[in-house]
Amino acid sequence: MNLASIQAGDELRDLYRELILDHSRHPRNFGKLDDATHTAEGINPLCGDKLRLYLRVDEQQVADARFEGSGCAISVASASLLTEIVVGQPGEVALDFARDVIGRLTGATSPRPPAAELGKIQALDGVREFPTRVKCATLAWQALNSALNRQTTAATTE
Amino acid sequence: MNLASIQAGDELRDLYRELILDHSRHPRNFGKLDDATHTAEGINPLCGDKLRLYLRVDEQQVADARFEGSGCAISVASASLLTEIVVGQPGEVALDFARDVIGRLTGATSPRPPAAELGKIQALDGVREFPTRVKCATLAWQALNSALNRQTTAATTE
Amino acid sequence: MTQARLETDRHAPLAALREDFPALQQDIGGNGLVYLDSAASAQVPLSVIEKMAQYQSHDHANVHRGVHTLSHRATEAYEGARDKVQAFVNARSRAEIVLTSGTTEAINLVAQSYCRPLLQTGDRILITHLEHHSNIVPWQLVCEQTGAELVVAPIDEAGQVDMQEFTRLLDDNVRLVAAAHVSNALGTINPVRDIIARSHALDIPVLLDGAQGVPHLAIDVQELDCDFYAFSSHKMYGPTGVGVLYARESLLDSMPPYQGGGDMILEVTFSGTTYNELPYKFEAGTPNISGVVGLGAAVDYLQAAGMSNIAAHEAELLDYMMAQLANIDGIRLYGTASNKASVQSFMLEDVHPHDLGTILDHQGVAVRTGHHCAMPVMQYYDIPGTARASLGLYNNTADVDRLVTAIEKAKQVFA
Amino acid sequence: MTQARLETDRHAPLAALREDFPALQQDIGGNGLVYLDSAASAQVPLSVIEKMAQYQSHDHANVHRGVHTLSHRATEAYEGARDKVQAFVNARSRAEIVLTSGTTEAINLVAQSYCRPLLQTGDRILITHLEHHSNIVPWQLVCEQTGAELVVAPIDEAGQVDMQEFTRLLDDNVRLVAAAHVSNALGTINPVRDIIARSHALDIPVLLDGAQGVPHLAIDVQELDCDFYAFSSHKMYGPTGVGVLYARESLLDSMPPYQGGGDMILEVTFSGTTYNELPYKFEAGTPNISGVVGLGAAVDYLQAAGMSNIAAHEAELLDYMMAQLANIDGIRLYGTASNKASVQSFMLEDVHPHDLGTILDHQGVAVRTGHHCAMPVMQYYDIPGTARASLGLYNNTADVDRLVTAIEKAKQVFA
Ligand SMILES: Cc1ncc(COP(=O)(O)O)c(C=O)c1O
Ligand SMILES: Cc1ncc(COP(=O)(O)O)c(C=O)c1O
Repeated sequence: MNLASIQAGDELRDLYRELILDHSRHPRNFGKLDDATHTAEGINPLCGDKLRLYLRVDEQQVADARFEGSGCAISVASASLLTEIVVGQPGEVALDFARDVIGRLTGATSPRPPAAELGKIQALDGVREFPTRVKCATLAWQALNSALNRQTTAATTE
Repeated sequence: MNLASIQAGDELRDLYRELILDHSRHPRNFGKLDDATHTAEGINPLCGDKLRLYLRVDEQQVADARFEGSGCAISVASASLLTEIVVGQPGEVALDFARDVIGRLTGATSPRPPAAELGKIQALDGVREFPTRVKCATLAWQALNSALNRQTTAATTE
Repeated sequence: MTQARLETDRHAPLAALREDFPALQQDIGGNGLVYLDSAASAQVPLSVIEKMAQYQSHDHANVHRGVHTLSHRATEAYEGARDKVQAFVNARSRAEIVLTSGTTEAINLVAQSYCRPLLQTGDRILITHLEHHSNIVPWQLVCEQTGAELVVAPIDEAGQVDMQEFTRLLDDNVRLVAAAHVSNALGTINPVRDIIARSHALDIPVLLDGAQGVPHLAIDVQELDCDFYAFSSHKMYGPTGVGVLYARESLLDSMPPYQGGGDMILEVTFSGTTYNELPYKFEAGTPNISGVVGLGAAVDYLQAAGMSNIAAHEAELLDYMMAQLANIDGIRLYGTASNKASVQSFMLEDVHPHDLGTILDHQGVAVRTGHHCAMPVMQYYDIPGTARASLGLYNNTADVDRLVTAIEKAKQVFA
Repeated sequence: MTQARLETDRHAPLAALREDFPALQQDIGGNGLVYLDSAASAQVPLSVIEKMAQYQSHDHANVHRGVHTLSHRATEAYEGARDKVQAFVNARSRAEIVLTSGTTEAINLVAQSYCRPLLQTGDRILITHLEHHSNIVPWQLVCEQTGAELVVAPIDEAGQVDMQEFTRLLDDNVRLVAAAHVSNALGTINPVRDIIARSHALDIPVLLDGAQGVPHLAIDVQELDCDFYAFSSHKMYGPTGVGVLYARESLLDSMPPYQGGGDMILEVTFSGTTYNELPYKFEAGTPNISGVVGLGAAVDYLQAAGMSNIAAHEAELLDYMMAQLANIDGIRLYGTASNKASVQSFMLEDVHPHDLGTILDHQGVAVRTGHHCAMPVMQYYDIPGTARASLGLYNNTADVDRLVTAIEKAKQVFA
């Protein structure tokens, strides 16, 4: 049995970076937003991740963002990062961000350096080596997309 | 392509002996028996053979036997032979015949020479080389068994 | 196959594919096997057999619910096959491709999930007289369950649906039309575009039983404009135990699930259950993963061969076979429609089809005999059954010649 | 496997069987695969893979309706597998072995064909809280269709059915009891003899979901005295797409067919249809012939290994695994019933099961994570899911040791 690769500082560390662990343990903007104007649920039926994203959009601008629910470290950290990133952005820009992040993580678009406001999202890049986990990382961003498009159904990542 | 074995005087001739072809073309005792005391249907769902056997049993003796229906040469010839063989036999003996013939054709019992009254049945021996056709040859005999045991359901050979 | 035989065949590139089918390389009773029973089930090319074995040897795990590597590989293989099927029949989206255990289950699914909640006394289902039992009995069952009525468009002597009568029967009480694309007993290609156009004019959806369509014709469900299309993997050179229901997404959306179980749900609680999105809502339980992987490989195989090549080859060979059979004294052909595919049913005077089948088999020629699960067709012609020779992409004129020789031998035996 | 590893294993003769499974001979991410996900789907031995390939290469044709040689061989292979299954579970007759596409279809068949015609408002179906979705949703569907009610016997912290509550709920309104033989999420072996005895005392039939029973315990349906027993080929080292419904002949006789189609009929006319005899009445359409042949080979394999050997080996290994896992700091075990088979669910403090699954997979250890299609169990413990290690006949103590090492690594990553 070759345990060498198990010991190596490795893709696992790259997936579970400090920033990700921190956000998953101490999610920012966690909880319900009572005066939300937009909301959507993200469900990953494969692993049971289930998040609800709340947004308050004022004059086309995301004025506040929160989420609740439960999920793995990746999906919670991704949602937490999302809430930090989108607040203050015009709705249109937030939608662009959703598209960029989903493209980046699924490998659909090349991983060029993201917009400055999206910089932190590079912490999730490690997920590209873990195809089964990409859906966790994109879940909240799918929900963002649904919420801003006022789709009422739950977003699923399957 | 080797057509040698096709030309050979062969198992086919053994299956379709003169006696079988004759009985299939000119089935004996074909038709309904209006004063039947026992009757049973034999169905071979695999090929569509469908026969109804009629018996008149008088004082424990098979006084008359007829059959109707349609089927392949083997099943018709077998039914025709059956009607010739069982008439005049005590019911018990007819049941023994059914068991003997079925055993003989399915290979369940060794093909020792049959009872004298059953002699003609050796004409069906060729069927032993054609496993898909054994059911055709035994169909009428299954029906005989059902009729004498007064089973009301159709006998099937599947 | 020898070079000599290759050259006698008019589609040499296709004829070479015969080598890909291990089962066709064997002798039966001392003669090379001539397989003329593809309408019952086609032989399987080595690439399909190997793909399934490789999946089972290397990539197998349960799909959809695992993060580990094998589960991921299995899911990719399974869902990848769905994508292949989608492209093959040109469905709009993968949500429209429901994987079933066969044509039969696909049709039962439509009967129970689409029709049963809808049907009331006075409603009708319209089928044709040339249907396979799998496109009759599910409708009989649901009619019995709901009080609806099954009505049947008649056929003519050639084995063609009487479109005048069909049109007369097609009225506002009809809730669904279900018709074979191609008849397995007679080979008739139904006028499906006409059937669909007339039905849609009255807003009546149409199910096509494509079990005999997909192996022989290039299928484009959008161009056909059908509402449901059902077919089986094992008739198109894939494994048994797999089939496909194509259905319009809007119809699937409106239908309750057929079976309950794992994978078809989003959330289960004892107070209520939320169903999964399409197509998963209709795929309860662990699917036939290795079988679906095999179906994907069969689609690859067919696309490499080219459906239009296959159709052209088989059409030409069917013409040849019909002509050769018609030449035999004492033979009667059943199924002489002007538009046909793959299949020829026949009877030899005085010889029961079952006896004929045995005699042909003894010479290495495999044909199907009996009612071909289409008893109403046999009742129409008032015969117990037929012998049926059906063609696959691997057959050639030499096969037909062997069939003819074998029939002549049968005539001698019964002379 | 090296000789050294063989010797660490306490059932050397069984341990050697590991070599029979090609999938287990591979590396995942540089480490030998440790497959601890057999409860989701077992790996397939070479003998099964080869038997299926050989069938497809040499003997395939459609079953039941042909006189030609291949059709005969296929029918013998298919029906021969049924006989093997009959002997394996000791059914009284082959008529009691209905071949389905899996456990899920088998349970849906009972819900629709046995229960649906019978159930009325006020009637009840009694299940337990530890069931798999496949033994919940079919009953929810049929209850919705009929107005009957689904009632659920609760479980305790160890994951055992509360038999006192079960008995209280078991009254004259219950039309069927449906319970897992072995829980796939918790490993609990239900007290099925007790469940059956109490139910039969009130003349209530019992369905056992044996998906996790058959692979791990010697099953004798006559001795169990259950009325229905459902199981899946792919959990018992056979292929996907095949399952079995054992049912008492008298029950099957009284039930209408489930699906309509080819093979399940004796005679079809448009004025009415006569169904075929058992078990064919319940097998509509072309069956999964190659899959059933594979199931037959899996039965052969299990019988050669010996079900009591397998049960003993796995029981010992499960004890070892539970003890090793319990030693890990910060772990919590779910499913600690006194009578268990094969499965251990667990959570590592602060680590979501999905993350844990990824980290184990990265080290070549395949476990399942999530709700295991038993969401009500997760709701009971108020957790999103678990990681689950499940054992097959091929696992050994070295596998368990690798699992433990991998969990320690996960703790480091999350430290
Ligand atoms: C206990 C139990 N019941 C039912 C099932 C359903 O079996 P299948 O998915 O093979 O139909 C499973 C496995 O998934 C199971 O573990
Ligand atoms: C026209 C037609 N429809 C339906 C079926 C049923 O297909 P399956 O038996 O694969 O479910 C068949 C083949 O048997 C067929 O030829």
